[in-house]
Amino acid sequence: MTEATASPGSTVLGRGLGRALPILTVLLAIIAIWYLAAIWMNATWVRDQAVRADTVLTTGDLIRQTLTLERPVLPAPHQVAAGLWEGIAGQKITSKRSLVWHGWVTLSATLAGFAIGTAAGVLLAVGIVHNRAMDQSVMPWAVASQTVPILAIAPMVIVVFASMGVTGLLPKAMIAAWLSFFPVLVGMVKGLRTPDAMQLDLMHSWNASRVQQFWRLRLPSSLPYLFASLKVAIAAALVGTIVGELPAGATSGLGARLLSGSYYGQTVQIWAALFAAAILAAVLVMLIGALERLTLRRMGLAR
Amino acid sequence: MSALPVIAVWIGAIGLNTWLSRFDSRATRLAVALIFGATILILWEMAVRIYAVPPVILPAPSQIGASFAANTAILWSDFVQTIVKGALTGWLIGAGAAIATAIAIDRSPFLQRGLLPIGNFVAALPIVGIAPILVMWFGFDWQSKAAVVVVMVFFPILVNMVAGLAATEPMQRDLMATWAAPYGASLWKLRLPAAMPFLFNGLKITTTLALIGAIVAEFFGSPTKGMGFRISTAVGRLDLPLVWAEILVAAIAGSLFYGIVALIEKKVTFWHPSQRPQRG
Amino acid sequence: MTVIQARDVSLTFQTADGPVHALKDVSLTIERGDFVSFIGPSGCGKTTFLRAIAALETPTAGKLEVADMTPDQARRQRAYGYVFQAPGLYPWRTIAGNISLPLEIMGFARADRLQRIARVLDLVDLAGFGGKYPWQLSGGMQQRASIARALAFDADILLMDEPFGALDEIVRDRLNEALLDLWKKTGKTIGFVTHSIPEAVYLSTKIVVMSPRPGRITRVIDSPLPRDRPLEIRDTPEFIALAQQVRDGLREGHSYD
Amino acid sequence: MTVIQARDVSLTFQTADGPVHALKDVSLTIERGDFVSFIGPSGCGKTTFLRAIAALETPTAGKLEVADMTPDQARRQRAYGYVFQAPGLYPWRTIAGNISLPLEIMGFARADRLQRIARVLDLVDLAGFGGKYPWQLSGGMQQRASIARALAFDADILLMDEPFGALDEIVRDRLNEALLDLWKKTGKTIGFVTHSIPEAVYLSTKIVVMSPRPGRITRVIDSPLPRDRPLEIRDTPEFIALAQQVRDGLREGHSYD
Amino acid sequence: QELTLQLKWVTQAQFAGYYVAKDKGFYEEEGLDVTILPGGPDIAPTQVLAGGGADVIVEWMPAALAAREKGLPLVNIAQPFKASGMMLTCLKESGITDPKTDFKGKTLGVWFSGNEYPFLSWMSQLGLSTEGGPDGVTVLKQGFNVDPLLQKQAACISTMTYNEYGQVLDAGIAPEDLVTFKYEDQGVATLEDGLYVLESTLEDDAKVTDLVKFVRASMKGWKYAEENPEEAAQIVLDNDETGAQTLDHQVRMVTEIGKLTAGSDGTLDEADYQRTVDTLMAGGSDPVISKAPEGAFNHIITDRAFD
Ligand SMILES: Nc1ncnc2c1ncn2[C@@H]1O[C@H](COP(=O)(O)OP(=O)(O)OP(=O)(O)O)[C@@H](O)[C@H]1O
Ligand SMILES: Nc1ncnc2c1ncn2[C@@H]1O[C@H](COP(=O)(O)OP(=O)(O)OP(=O)(O)O)[C@@H](O)[C@H]1O
Ligand SMILES: Cc1ncc(C[n+]2csc(CCO)c2C)c(N)n1
Ligand SMILES: [Mg+2]
Ligand SMILES: [Mg+2]
Repeated sequence: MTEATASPGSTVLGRGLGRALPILTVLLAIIAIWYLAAIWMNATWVRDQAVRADTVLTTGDLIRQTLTLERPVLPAPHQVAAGLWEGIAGQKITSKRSLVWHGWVTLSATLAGFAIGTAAGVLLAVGIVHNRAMDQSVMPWAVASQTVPILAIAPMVIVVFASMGVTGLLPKAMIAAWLSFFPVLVGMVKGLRTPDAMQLDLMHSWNASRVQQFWRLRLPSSLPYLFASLKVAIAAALVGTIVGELPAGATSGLGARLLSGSYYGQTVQIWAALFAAAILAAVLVMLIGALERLTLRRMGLAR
Repeated sequence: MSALPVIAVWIGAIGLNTWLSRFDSRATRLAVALIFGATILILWEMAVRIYAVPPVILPAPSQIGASFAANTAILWSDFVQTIVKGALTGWLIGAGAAIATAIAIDRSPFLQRGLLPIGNFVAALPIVGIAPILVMWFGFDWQSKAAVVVVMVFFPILVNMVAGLAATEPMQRDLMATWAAPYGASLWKLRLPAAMPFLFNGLKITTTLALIGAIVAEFFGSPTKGMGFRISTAVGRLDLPLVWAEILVAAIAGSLFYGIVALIEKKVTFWHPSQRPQRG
Repeated sequence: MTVIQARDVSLTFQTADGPVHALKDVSLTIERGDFVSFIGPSGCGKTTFLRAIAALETPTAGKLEVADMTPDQARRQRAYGYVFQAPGLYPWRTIAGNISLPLEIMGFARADRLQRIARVLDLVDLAGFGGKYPWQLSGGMQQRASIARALAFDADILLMDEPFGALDEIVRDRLNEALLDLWKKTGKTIGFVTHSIPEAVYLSTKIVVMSPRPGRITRVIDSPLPRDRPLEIRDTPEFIALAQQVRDGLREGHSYD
Repeated sequence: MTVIQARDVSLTFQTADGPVHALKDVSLTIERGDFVSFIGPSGCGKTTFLRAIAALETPTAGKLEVADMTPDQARRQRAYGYVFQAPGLYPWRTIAGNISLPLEIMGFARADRLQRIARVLDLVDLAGFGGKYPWQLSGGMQQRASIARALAFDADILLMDEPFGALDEIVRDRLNEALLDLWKKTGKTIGFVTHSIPEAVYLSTKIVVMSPRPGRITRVIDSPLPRDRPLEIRDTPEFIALAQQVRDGLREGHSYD
Repeated sequence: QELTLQLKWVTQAQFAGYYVAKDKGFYEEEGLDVTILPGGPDIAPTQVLAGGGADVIVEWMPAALAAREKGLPLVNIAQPFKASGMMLTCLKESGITDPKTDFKGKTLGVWFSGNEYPFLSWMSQLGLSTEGGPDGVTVLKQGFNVDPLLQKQAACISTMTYNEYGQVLDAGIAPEDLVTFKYEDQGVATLEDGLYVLESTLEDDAKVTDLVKFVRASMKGWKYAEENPEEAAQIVLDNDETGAQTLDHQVRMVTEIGKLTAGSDGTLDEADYQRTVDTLMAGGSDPVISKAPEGAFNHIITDRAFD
């Protein structure tokens, strides 16, 4: 009952802390569990090595060694952090070992795919809302399209595009677009259909044309839904790009970095690339969130 | 010139569908969707033949169909391995864990505020990165595929379930308070039923995720069966019709899986406005 | 002069549970400058009738004429303004923006729009609130804004479907007074749906009592009250008698819902 | 015997725009068997006061006693039934299931539950509708079901927050009669919020007129009307005089919304 | 003249010859502009060739012959690798010493995607089922790295002498703790890393001329790499865009690769070819190729390149 009431005297700082404190707590708990897991999962290897080398381990040795392995089963958090730091700040950003460089390669394809996917999703949604034949034909197959394991056939997609002369950023972007158009389509169809009967009747009573109806009623009403979908779509586009990068000659991008880490058993590199990708996703989602707040506030839809 | 028949079929199908869609009955709706799908297949077949696309690039639907018919035994065992053992088990475990977690943290807004942002972050981890790690941890058989699926579906379901548990109207909660309902009663009789539409939203989204996760995880190590295994080895052997037959299985299984969950949703949330037969 | 003319209008909805006879053989004549209230229990077809006049529904039988045209022609000529029970303002537009919307759609020039907005805001006593967003206003103010919107393009006919249903009694009294005032000033023809007997009696020159299943008109009562009606008129014996007459009409066609 | 006793009760909400004084120094005594109506413009604290009695809000100052206990103790003892403006039925339960819900929570045995459900369904004239789902019923029927639900466990106090606000006048009349009947039969103490002057006057033994900013009681009017009240009592001079008194009270504390 | 080469695997010293030829300007000297496309686990070079994404591919012969039977007319035009680098690497603690007796009931890691054929014929020669069970072996589709051995998920895994074996050592397991079975020693070796084109390419004289130049320059690159392992490793490293390789590993790889290319001037040895075909045809119930291929190799290019 009192959830909505802010306690008196709460400052901006206090509120920020109130938001950060739970996250920090959970984060600390996760890191603690992570350390324990790292010790536990790496212990077998350390023990085996000790047996192979005929040495006896104290518990202290065991723990120290499990947290400093070069090829750990599970790297310790500080190892991943070091790997991330090394990848982001320890290199010139033009270096091939720089996560910033690889991140940029991934980002550019992600954005291209996101743009294509969003455009396709919006256009299809407009068609579906305005054309009954399209509604009945496209919608069921749009659902089916997402059950195609695109990730599994990404290599073939790349080859097919290459055979049509399309190479470089675009094939990756197409895979990203395939994954991101669906949430946009669903959200946008829902959004364009939100105006209730009364609002549509009002438009009708003013003898508004379909175009007027679209620009002045349907589109503005759909924006909250669109933004919610865009957040899902951009994360999906990132995943699509990374997957598309694996077979695209596996040369650059976070996906290539992930896989090459995997070929050479460089666990720390995998985890660093993984976190870089997740951070990138989080940043992108946050950016869209900010754009959403800005737009909706200007439209008076967010209070 | 050679594009003429393609265009003719295309326009014909559009015309037919536009006409059919006007009736808007159950049967015509189905027919429209089927005609659309069939048109795409026909166009595909025509394009492959007219432009003589090599089968190692894109096989024709007829070749895929033939391969499907010739390899039913393989397809079935792959289906069992990947979808039944990997995807389904993982999905059930992940969903169960997510629901249990949602209920567990339901009483603690503190935990919710802490866990959900981190959950969103984890959900953004690309599976291609997680899969090799989980294969390393859980072995190469279906257990590791199930683990990948658990990781993929856990947070979307958790987020939906937490939102669902919070989705009761204040008036409904106040009513419970006026009856001095204990926590258990208001959870069981109010919040869980009210959460169902949200839960099913999460369950539906994750059906396709589960399939994709199980298939892709097989690229990182698997026994000698499974859909991901078959796809990657068949590409190596240039047996593209078999690859597409597997994709077909995945698409059918995915649509069925989605359809079944949607059907259960209809039964469970019959009362929700979106499920009720339209009045008037 | 007859503005709205219904002859044996019937309207049947085909639903999953069979046909619903929302209107059955409804005949009614409304003259220019009339203030006509429609009253009746839920489901008796008040809304349906008003919507049919506005060409938002099409009668399945009978003849309906609005300003000597079919309702749809009248709609295209923008012959009427329509006010719904809920204000239905667009949250992303200011009050002025909301009033401007139909004007934009109808292609009024910018200067003309501004002038009209100012005039109707004044008319509904909302001058100075044009720049506010709907959610910054109380329910009563929102409803007045939505009336202003329907007035802005100066249609001769104003159709209102329970415009004050959601407001409290005091606010309602004020708005009733304001509406009467507006009607006297502009001489518009008004069709008004309500559930409240005092409201119907207080406002109307003609009260149409309807009854459901099938929806039909059971009584048309012409009001003997003068056009000038202070709120206190509601305590006069004429008023009470008229109200009783309406109540009796209602009882006749009413069964426990 | 005093059932509800408020002494200088104040209740302030802390909001982003500063404190809102929903109630300020409210004192009131309600005797067993009273039918008390709360009337006043929107925002005057009627709902807040009722919720405070039901321990759904906690006063920030003053003393509030319900059946000689704190409101929260009374709530735990299930001393009252509460009816909200909207029916608030759970859509996944049938009408009978909805009425059964509080009984299940309170641990009534199955046989007893069935019997009580049948009795209250009868009382609100819904016998035969127990197996229907809420959305299959009209608004009036839903509201009656929600009243039945509040009656099922036989609390001594019945608190109702604009229970008939959304219904049309005729249905409302019927339900008013039924409610009076029930009250006479059971001798319950009833707290009733309404916006309608005739409703308040028709039903109550005591009318509490409130005014906003800050929310406070401006008048407490004891009704001279007899307990037996046919609907026609509303045309008697006593009734009209009483209504006028309430209206005056309302005007006093009212400013244009 | 422009030419695109599709590699079988990621940029590493396995392909040192081509990178050296490009970096040292050997291609340029021949008037060629060669683009080298790295491969990866999911790339089937044969498919890329069929799709027109490349003019020449580096492929293993089993996969190439299998594709040929599938109707893609691949032709071997040169064979820089004389010997096979494939082997099974087992942990000594698994108790495997003799393939004939000890594989039963064990789990073995195998690469698929067209690389499984030699393994399958080996098992069929040993009379072992690959369907698991006490009398057969359990086959695990090995991923891209040596984890299954380190995690003891498999008793043996497939390794290349020049790459994965080194990774096992790098991981900290001493050679004494390992047992290896080279395919060469087991008599089931098949030819690896040959250069393949489509038959139609050979009908075009201009293309043939380009290919002659290409093979000549590539072999020059290989010989240079054999003689200058350090420099070759550095060149490979410079060309690796993932930035995941280490110099030490690449130097070792160049050295090991040198042992495989040593016996070849680029010309395919027909005896090696025949041995490969025999091995593949012996593939038990499900042989890779059902009949001896014809015209699967061609000496035109190498003859013109080296006379
Ligand atoms: N679009 C529709 N489809 C089917 N039936 C409808 C539709 N609109 C209205 N009805 C039915 O027609 C009848 C008349 O409805 P209408 O809305 O005109 O009543 P009303 O008098 O306005 O009622 P209320 O006072 O509740 O607004 C009702 O039985 C209603 O259920
Ligand atoms: N939870 C809350 N938080 C903040 N302010 C509130 C809250 N609940 C009510 N108020 C404010 O308290 C005042 C009294 O509200 P209350 O709901 O009691 O009025 P009311 O008399 O019931 O009005 P109505 O007739 O509109 O129902 C109002 O100004 C309202 O905005
Ligand atoms: C999925 C997959 N796994 C293994 C190989 C075999 N392979 C061919 S070349 C090469 C590089 C040696 O280090 C390797 C491992 C493959 N082609 N695809
Ligand atoms: Mg209506
Ligand atoms: Mg209230």
